[in-house]
Amino acid sequence: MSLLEVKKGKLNLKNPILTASGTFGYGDEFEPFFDVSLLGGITIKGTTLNPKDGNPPPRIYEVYGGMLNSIGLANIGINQVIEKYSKYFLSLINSGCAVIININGEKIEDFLKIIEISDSTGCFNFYEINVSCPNVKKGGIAFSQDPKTMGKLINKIRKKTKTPIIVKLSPNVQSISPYVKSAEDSGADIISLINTMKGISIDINSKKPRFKNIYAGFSGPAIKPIALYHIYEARRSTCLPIIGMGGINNFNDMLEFFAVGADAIEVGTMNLVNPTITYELLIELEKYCENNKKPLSKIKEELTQWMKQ
Amino acid sequence: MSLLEVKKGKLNLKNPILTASGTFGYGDEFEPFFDVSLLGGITIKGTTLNPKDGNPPPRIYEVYGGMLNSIGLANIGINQVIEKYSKYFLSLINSGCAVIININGEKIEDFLKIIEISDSTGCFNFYEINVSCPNVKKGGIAFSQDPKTMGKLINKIRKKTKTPIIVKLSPNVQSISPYVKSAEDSGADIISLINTMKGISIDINSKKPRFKNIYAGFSGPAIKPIALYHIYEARRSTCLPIIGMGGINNFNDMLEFFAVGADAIEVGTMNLVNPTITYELLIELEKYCENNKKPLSKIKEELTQWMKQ
Amino acid sequence: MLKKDISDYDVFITKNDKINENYYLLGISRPSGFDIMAGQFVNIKIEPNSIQPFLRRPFSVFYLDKYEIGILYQIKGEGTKLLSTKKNGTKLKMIGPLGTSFPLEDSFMKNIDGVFLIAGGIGIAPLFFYANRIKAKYEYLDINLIYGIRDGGFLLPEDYIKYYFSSIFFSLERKKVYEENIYSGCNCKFFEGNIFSALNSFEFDSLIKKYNNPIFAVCGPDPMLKAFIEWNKDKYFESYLSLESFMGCGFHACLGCAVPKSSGGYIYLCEEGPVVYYKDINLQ
Amino acid sequence: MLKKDISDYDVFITKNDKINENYYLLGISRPSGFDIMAGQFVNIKIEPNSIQPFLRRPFSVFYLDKYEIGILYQIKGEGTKLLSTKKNGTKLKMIGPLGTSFPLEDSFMKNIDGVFLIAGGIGIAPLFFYANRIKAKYEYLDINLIYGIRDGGFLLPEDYIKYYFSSIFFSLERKKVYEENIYSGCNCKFFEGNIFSALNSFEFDSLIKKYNNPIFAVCGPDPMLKAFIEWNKDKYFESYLSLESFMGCGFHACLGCAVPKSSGGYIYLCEEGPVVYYKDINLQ
Ligand SMILES: Cc1cc2nc3c(=O)[nH]c(=O)nc-3n(C[C@H](O)[C@H](O)[C@H](O)COP(=O)(O)OP(=O)(O)OC[C@H]3O[C@@H](n4cnc5c(N)ncnc54)[C@H](O)[C@@H]3O)c2cc1C
Ligand SMILES: Cc1cc2nc3c(=O)[nH]c(=O)nc-3n(C[C@H](O)[C@H](O)[C@H](O)COP(=O)(O)OP(=O)(O)OC[C@H]3O[C@@H](n4cnc5c(N)ncnc54)[C@H](O)[C@@H]3O)c2cc1C
Ligand SMILES: Cc1cc2nc3c(=O)[nH]c(=O)nc-3n(C[C@H](O)[C@H](O)[C@H](O)COP(=O)(O)O)c2cc1C
Ligand SMILES: Cc1cc2nc3c(=O)[nH]c(=O)nc-3n(C[C@H](O)[C@H](O)[C@H](O)COP(=O)(O)O)c2cc1C
Ligand code: FES
Ligand code: FES
Repeated sequence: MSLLEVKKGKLNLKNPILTASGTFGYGDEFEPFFDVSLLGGITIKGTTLNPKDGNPPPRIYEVYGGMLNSIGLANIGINQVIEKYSKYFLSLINSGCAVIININGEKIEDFLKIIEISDSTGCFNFYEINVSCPNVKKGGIAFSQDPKTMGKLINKIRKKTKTPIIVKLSPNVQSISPYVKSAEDSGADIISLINTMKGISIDINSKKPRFKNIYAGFSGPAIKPIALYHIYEARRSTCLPIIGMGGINNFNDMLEFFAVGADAIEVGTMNLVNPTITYELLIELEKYCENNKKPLSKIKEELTQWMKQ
Repeated sequence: MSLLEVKKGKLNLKNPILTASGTFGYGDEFEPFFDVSLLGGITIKGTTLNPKDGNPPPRIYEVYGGMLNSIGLANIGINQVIEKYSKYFLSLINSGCAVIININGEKIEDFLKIIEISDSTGCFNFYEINVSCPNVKKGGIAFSQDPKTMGKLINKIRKKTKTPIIVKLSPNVQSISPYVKSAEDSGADIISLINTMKGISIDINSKKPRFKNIYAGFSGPAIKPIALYHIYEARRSTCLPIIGMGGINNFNDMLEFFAVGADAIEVGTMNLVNPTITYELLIELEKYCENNKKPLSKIKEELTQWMKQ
Repeated sequence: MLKKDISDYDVFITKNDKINENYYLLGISRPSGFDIMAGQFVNIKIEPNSIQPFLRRPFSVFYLDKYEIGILYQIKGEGTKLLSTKKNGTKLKMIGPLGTSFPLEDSFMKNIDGVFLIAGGIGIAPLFFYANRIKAKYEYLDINLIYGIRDGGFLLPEDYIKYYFSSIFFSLERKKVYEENIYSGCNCKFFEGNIFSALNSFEFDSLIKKYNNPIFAVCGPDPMLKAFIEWNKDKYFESYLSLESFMGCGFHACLGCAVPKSSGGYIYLCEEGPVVYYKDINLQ
Repeated sequence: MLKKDISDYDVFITKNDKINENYYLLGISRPSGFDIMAGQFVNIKIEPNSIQPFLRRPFSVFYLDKYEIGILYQIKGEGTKLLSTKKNGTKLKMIGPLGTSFPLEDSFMKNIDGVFLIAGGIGIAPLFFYANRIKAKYEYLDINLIYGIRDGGFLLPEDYIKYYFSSIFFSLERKKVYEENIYSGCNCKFFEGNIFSALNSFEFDSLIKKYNNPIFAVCGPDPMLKAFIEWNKDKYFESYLSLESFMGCGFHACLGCAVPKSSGGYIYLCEEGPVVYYKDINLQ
């Protein structure tokens, strides 16, 4: 197990394989498929202070190499999350599987209240601050329109809690670097990226956009090269731990993320298509380290060597 | 023929089907496959003042739903272009097929000189100013880092020539709107987008990026939802004609581009995979208009109706 | 909370036959221990090693044999077109059993004195399986089928259909006379138009009067379901509808399959559906 | 400027046989009017209706029959793996003929008194076709083959190989004794190691001395080509190399297939290659 350990700053994980918010429910949906507690961690569905119905259907559309979603942060609200799942989360944590809550709000106060509630339960190892959901008009995304506004939010959160803060960044930017720096300067412990790309699909028969919101969030294997690009840029901007994601579909993909400087990875959309993918990646990674007789840390070092030249 | 005509501002085309720069050579490479002069127009390979060798190999890599390229604006330079191809271009123009030169430079003067030479030959109907190539360190892309610098370039070009100016924009931005507005304010006649997305791929065996430049330009069907998003945003920012592109692979794709407000479209990467695709789209579009007993203008009107609601 | 019987099975195609102008009958190897109820569905990855088509495709079960799962499907788009080209032995991935089923508990069924299945096109698939399951347990129960199809090109072979039904009302949008003669062994009536040409007929009226506590199970395209709800507004027949929606996962992980609830908010069709009680949802 | 003979052909598979542990022999229907020279290639869309695999795949021609184009290939990645599963009758799209060919003009050939083909692995494909074309026109010419392969699992069936060659030098990286006995009818020698175990041998030395104006045609992996150029540095044998590179289009539209020129800048391998004169390029 310690072959796969991740230890960097506040990022302590038994292995680097996590799940991405919104694509893994609350974890228990995957228990029929494999023992979720084997993972390095799970990120739960984006959570708001009050329950949220989410967007009207359709919410999903398939495109080349991926999908568009317009879920709109549908969720049962922080209180119900804790009521329903805290026991399950604590059992995961007991097995060394980190539980990350993805936090969303319209106002700074929303974030702070969720954090207050979360802090009091102790059933989350990390708070992932989502400032990058493209599917709600108000809220999160507003904080990612400029680095300063985002910094203010993170700063307030930092003052409120000692729990490690992950800031989840949007790829819909000219350069990720100012956002990374602002997150770091405001006290973030970890950077995660990328959230979905903004995308549109038109239904030619109805002559209307497929989604009522017009645009939606684009994810899946198709966006991998873009994710790698942003993560590489983020890596060059900070020494904070980075959790990388965006289209991971197989073992090689995962190594590519390590090679641009990700310290851990999340699988998103592919969980929906292949619910055992994270488990398969874990087994493969274990074998790979054993066959190469090297801990993951060494393998990452080799993969990132090119950046130091 | 007039069923398919495009007439909007300075964009006059016998039909809306064009080819994207860098994916159609100088046009003649496709003559073995079909009669190129049937198209609404062709855009030739990005051209610089002096010949340019381009980037070292590899220059191409296949990814899910598309490819990465790092051609690096390899081209024979404006003088040789004219020497070798002006006759061919004039024959296309005589058949009503527009010839668009994609112009690149490191300094404003480079652009102006190319335009001076081009103006003197009369073998181009439009000048497409490429401020968005991600594959050269100096040059074009610098002009797309902020709207003002770009505006200055377009303004100088505008003063130099009466030939209609197309400004080709990059999708690697937080919002396309300020670029569209700056282009318009500086005297551009037409907007074209999107150029390639920035992307990275890592070779896990060599533990190095696939491309010497590290990042490359991502194109093909995978990027279509992103292209549609940017074109929609551009449409809401200007009344100028828009030439849309990004992943067009079939007839429905093309209609989607019209539905977000493109007045004409370009096919890029798919020319490489299916060299007759533009011809096939043309035939299908003709049939579609005939079957629906409507000119293209009417069809576009219906497809964009949703935007007016 | 755990649904331990759901799994992602490695299966293979045991048959893939075109059975009329529009429908295919797919046989899939039944994994040992796999069971499924009428109305539930499976979520199939048609090309396990490719990212195209990307998502899985949901299908109801048409029949369940000892060694085979039967699926009736029509070509809709890219995925089903590809599926129709697959040969025996082709490997698929199949998640199931998923979702809700049509009612079949003793406590419920003992109060019922008749069943009306209302199928629009391919909607016959889960209803056929439901008929099979009802007959297996409650042989005495009358099952009547109202079956709307475009034309004779959608008719199922007679031996698929004749065993279970006390009577069948066919609505054909484009009726041709010869079609009346296709089924010999059953108590069939033929109407021209959509299913309401049957449901509003004199013959249906006299049939329905025979039952005190009939239930309706309905499956078909959205417009038909909406029209059925409208039709049922002043009749209050106890009805169970099988709906469709785009699905990201099929096992409640993505919240992609939202359908508006009548009480506001949404149900998630992969878990609280596809079979829903008619009063619970609000088709828009 | 126009290359009117290039076209995008609709073709189908006429055979797809595994002929040893590592190679497949693909037969493609030869379109009427289609011709191709030794060394030229075709660019094949393996799955015409899918975007995966995305780009076409370039292949040299192995033989050309009246009704069939033969291609010898090995599984490299996703595309060739998929290709190996395709059955007779499968439709493909094929652009060709593309690129340059090995020399075969009378003016050139009349000055030649011997040909040396140097193949590494699958590099045998275009060289075999070249041998065929030479023999058809210049039967008197000696053709000698130096063929480097990993082990016996790469040997072609004897009848593919025995007709054209005056002598064959096999270099096997992992030689097993029995392999020497595989080819009965030919003048074969077996060496252990890479091709230079043959090229630097006493036997090769005495053979090459028999010719005044031999030419070399070389095809194999990049490291082999580089080593060959190195080997040839003080020998100056007239050599033609068939190279590989990633290709976006295959017909000079994308400038993706750059290979460094010895005089600086790049040649584009789909047009100025794949067969190049050894002095013209600068393999790095
Ligand atoms: C619970 C359930 C049970 C079903 N049972 C059957 C059945 O027994 N037989 C049958 O023929 N069909 C059934 N369908 C519909 C079937 O899933 C679609 O026809 C199929 O997904 C279309 O895929 P495609 O690639 O051919 O079409 P495309 O239009 O190319 O598919 C594109 C995307 O849209 C989705 N999609 C398209 N149509 C539908 C639809 N009607 N419902 C849900 N998603 C859709 C696809 O899954 C895919 O993600 C069922 C659907 C659901 C939700
Ligand atoms: C002119 C020419 C002639 C060739 N002739 C033959 C032949 O006769 N027999 C044979 O087996 N192979 C031949 N090859 C190599 C063959 O094209 C590759 O093995 C094949 O493209 C690999 O595809 P893949 O999907 O299996 O591999 P992947 O590695 O999955 O392919 C990914 C991408 O890389 C490209 N690629 C990978 N390897 C090569 C390569 N060596 N050369 C060019 N592009 C590559 C693919 O085309 C594709 O775009 C030739 C290549 C060229 C350029
Ligand atoms: C259906 C769906 C729902 C998502 N919901 C959230 C969310 O609630 N919060 C969040 O931060 N990201 C959300 N995401 C984004 C993913 O967590 C991830 O950042 C993105 O999909 C890229 O990774 P992938 O390509 O592996 O899916 C969602 C993605 C999908 C597909
Ligand atoms: C091989 C290649 C070369 C390109 N060269 C240029 C270029 O020289 N100038 C330019 O403006 N765009 C260039 N592009 C971008 C295309 O013109 C187009 O904007 C982009 O590829 C998106 O369209 P597509 O997805 O249809 O290819 C190039 C694209 C490719 C794939
Ligand atoms: S399909 Fe994913 S939640 Fe229902
Ligand atoms: S492969 Fe496109 S130019 Fe050679």
